[in-house]
Amino acid sequence: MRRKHGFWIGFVSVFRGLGVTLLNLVGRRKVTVQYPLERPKVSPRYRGLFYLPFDEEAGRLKCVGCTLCAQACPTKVISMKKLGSGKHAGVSEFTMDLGRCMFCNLCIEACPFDAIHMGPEYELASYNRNASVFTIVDLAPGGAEAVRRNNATIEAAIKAENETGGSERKGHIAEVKLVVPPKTGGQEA
Amino acid sequence: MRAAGGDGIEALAWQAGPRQQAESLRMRVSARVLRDVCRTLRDHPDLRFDYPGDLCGTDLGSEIHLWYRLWSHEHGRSAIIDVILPSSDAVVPTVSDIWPGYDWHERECFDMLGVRFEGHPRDGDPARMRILLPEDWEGHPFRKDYQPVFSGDPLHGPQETN
Amino acid sequence: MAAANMTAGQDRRAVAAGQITAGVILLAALLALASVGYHAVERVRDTPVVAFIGEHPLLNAFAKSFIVANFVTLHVLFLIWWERKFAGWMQARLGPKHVGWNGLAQTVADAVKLLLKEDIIPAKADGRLFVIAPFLVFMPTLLTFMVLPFSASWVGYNFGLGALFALAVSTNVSLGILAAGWGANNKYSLLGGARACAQVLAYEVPLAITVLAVVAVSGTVSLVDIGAQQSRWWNIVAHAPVMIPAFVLFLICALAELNRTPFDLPEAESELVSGFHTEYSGMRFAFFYLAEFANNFFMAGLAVTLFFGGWFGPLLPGPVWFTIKTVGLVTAMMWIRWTVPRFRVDQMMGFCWKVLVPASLVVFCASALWGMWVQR
Amino acid sequence: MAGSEAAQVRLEPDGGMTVNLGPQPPSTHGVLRLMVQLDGEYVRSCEPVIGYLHRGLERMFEARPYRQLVPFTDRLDYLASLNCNLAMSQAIERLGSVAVPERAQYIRVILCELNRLASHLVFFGTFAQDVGATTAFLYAFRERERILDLLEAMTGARLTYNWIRPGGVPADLPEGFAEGVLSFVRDLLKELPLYDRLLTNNPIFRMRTEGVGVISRDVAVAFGASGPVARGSGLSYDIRKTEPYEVYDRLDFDVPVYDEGDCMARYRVRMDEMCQSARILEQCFRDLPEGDIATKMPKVFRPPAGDAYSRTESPRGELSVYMRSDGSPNPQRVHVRAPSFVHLSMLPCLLRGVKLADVIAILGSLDTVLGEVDR
Repeated sequence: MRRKHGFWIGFVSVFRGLGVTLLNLVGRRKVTVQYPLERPKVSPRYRGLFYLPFDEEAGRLKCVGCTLCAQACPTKVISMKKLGSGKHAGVSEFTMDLGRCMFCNLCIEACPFDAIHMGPEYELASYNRNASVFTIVDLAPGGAEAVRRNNATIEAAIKAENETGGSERKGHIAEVKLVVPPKTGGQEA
Repeated sequence: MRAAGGDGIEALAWQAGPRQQAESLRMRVSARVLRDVCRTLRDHPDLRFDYPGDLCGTDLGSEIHLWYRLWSHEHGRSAIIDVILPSSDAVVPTVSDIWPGYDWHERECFDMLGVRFEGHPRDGDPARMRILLPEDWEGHPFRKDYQPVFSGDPLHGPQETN
Repeated sequence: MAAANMTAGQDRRAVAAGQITAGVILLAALLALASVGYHAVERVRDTPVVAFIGEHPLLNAFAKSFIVANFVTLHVLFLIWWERKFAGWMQARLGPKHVGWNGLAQTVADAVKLLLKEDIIPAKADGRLFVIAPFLVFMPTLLTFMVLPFSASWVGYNFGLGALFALAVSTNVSLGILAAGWGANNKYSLLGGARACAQVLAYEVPLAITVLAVVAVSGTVSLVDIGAQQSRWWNIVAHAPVMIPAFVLFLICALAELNRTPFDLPEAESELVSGFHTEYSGMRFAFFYLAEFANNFFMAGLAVTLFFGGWFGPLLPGPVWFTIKTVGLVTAMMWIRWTVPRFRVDQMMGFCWKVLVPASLVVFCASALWGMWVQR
Repeated sequence: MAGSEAAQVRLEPDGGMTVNLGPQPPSTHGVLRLMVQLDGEYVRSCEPVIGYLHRGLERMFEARPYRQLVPFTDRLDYLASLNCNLAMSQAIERLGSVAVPERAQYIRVILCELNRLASHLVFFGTFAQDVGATTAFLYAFRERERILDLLEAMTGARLTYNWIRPGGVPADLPEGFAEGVLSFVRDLLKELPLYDRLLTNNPIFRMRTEGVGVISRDVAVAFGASGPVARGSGLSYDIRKTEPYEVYDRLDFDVPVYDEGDCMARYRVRMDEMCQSARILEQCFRDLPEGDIATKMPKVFRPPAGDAYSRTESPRGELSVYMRSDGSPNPQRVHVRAPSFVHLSMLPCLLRGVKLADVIAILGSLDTVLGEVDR
């Protein structure tokens, strides 16, 4: 059973408590990070804003538009337009509606080509919901220029293949919209 | 045990739990004898399932499956009761007076599946029986045939806030 | 990562050391300035204009009120900053940092913000009471400062019954709080107001008895005289056997009078949102805040006068010493505030009537005997 | 004087007053609303109103394949989301009879115990805040910040980790993690006595918590209380001991039990549990075997029809997941038994006749998280 505390023990323990706060007042490092001025260093595994790695050697984004990430996504964040097919498949559009994203890492684990990553960028708040929709231009590290190079490389490769290869693989610049997030929520159904 | 439920007990078996867990008693009873069975389960010295673990209702289409799980602190084993009800007339006697802990579980079950718990302190007053949903909610959303009414797209609703 | 942290830590330590040095230099400069200012003021006192003001009853009253009102308002700006900074350091934080040197002007910015805010009066509130309540709280506070002796001559009104006057006036704060709690027509406010009223009235009893204990030892009710008696030894040293318990009781009652933790029940944040000033915003809220801190300073000042030798101290002039001691005592109250939890309402009342009142009576009797013995 | 021109606070005929605590007060730990009938400072009756955070998670589970369920569990008990991840993953594993590699089990235990520490630290801070001590809150959060940093290094997230998956864990421990955790544990064990000095022994804190909100052993059993609430009522019930999962049966730790059943007992159970969690962590790093960290799960996971039940000891109590499969890629029904839900249901009977200030203290001592209450 619990001991009933006496007056003096209680009296003294108040001062012991005061000692703890005094210790923290003078003896401890302050831990505040002055956020907008100082920036916290995030860990290498940090799950921040997505990016689509660019393959400098091949001159294109690594993404081949296989939609595995879109299928793995629990909240249907990802939609994309495939560009080309077979060996030279890529994406011309890749849109993520981060307003719904849970940053759960499932899309990244689903990707067999290591073509989608999460970076250290963590300031993702915006003043309206449209601003949380990130297109391929926002997600590719080089922006519009990278997307242009990506599209040019893939189109050139397909063209070259069409010229050399057989007739059965012709005309593969058709753009297919593969995954479209359902218009109404997708939360219930 | 059989004596308490009579012919209301449709199946009764000891099951080994997953891994090294203690064995559990699993039974299927009809709603008619549920209260008697529960009382026996709680009071019988060899059973003493005194801890209300969980209650989960599942809509199987034409039937609603209620799943009670109990635990005995004294013997360190659990019991599972399955009750099958017809969807159209889902009424089951309450056990919230046997284990007060089932009060809110039953309310939740009513809220989500529309199962009536006869004898529950709030039985017959749907507005007060509702627990998670607003009092004026219509329908029971965990029924498979429930059609959600969208008042607007929650994520793509009003866009401009500034 | 660890290495980065360490260098960051060293940087930070260097910065902190710099800040502390700067703070000490600034404080020294401030004290020097205050001393110089004191002597300047003392000299100005003798000029014919000031002498004329001093002799004219109306002008005299007006000038003194002006000085006191300004002092109360301005020192609170500093106290609030100090409280926030102190609490921050105690809680492993930095406290205000951005407006001015180490956030020194933060309170000014806040005050400006509060004054510019819309004056909201809830539709269902009792308009007149709601409007007047902050001033009802603030007025007694101002009045009490009139008798607070910053030195033998620096006192608004050298009143023979100073100690009693201060106690009598400061109790009226509860009237304003009750008006605020009732007038806002909010259940939290009502509860807060009721608690505040009960608490202030109850703790007034042991507080007054403890002050009487000092009076019994000193043999005078005038605050100036009580202060003047301590030119050699502070009361708490000279009459240690009775004055130390008296001071502890006084401190506890003062905390309760000031509605500060552990007695912050009237505005208990976790229970009553913010108690009697839940509905207040803008300027009126600022007045509550002002009154709270001004009261804090007054109570500490009273304690300094009663127990800690008033304005006496080496080197520096009297008013400066008085201010230093008072701020130190205010800091001690802040220290308590940020350490201990809050009482429950019945425990708070029980503590007052069952512990403090008997204890203060005992201390009072002991002081009376001690006083007789000392005088003999 | 007053009341002539304005309607004053409405009182009931007998002088009672209904106060709506919530859903956004500073102290109900989330969007809980308490309709409290007051008689002066005394509580006549109290009715908790929940559902403000109801997202229909259980229904959302039914519309998703098994592999996509775990991220949603982060949103159940958001102070200990790894423990929720674990409960869900275990249910899926039991449904499909998936074995988990031993190393993964150890890592899971490490993650769960770290999260338990973080959760209990939040409890310590908020409970202190509830009874009016402000500073303890920041000390607790300072320590918790280090756990979050560690978990961020491990999982990449700071609150919604989603790092325990059906089959194992998605990635191994990062470099320096073990040293980081062990040094943190050492520091925490040094810090805990200071907490005791600051708060536990404080006479005001003891007055506020001792004998307040007493739950007798019988009541705790009848309501199905679990976790620290049950253990504070003298019920030695810890699922890590009674039905050990993962590798808890191989670890040596005690279950702190206090008989008083009041707020102080629940508080002490949690404080003692922090020491036990520290012990568990040390043992885990000592015994951590080499090996795989996950069993490969099929792309489309179709468990056989049937049901499975996984019980885990979350920081709040018995968190268990009932899962029913009809053989399709999506579960037929997922039900989460949230300890906070059960504990909240005790509130009306606990709060009768206490004082208003005790309402907050009792609620704080139950340590409910509305994310899992409302689901």
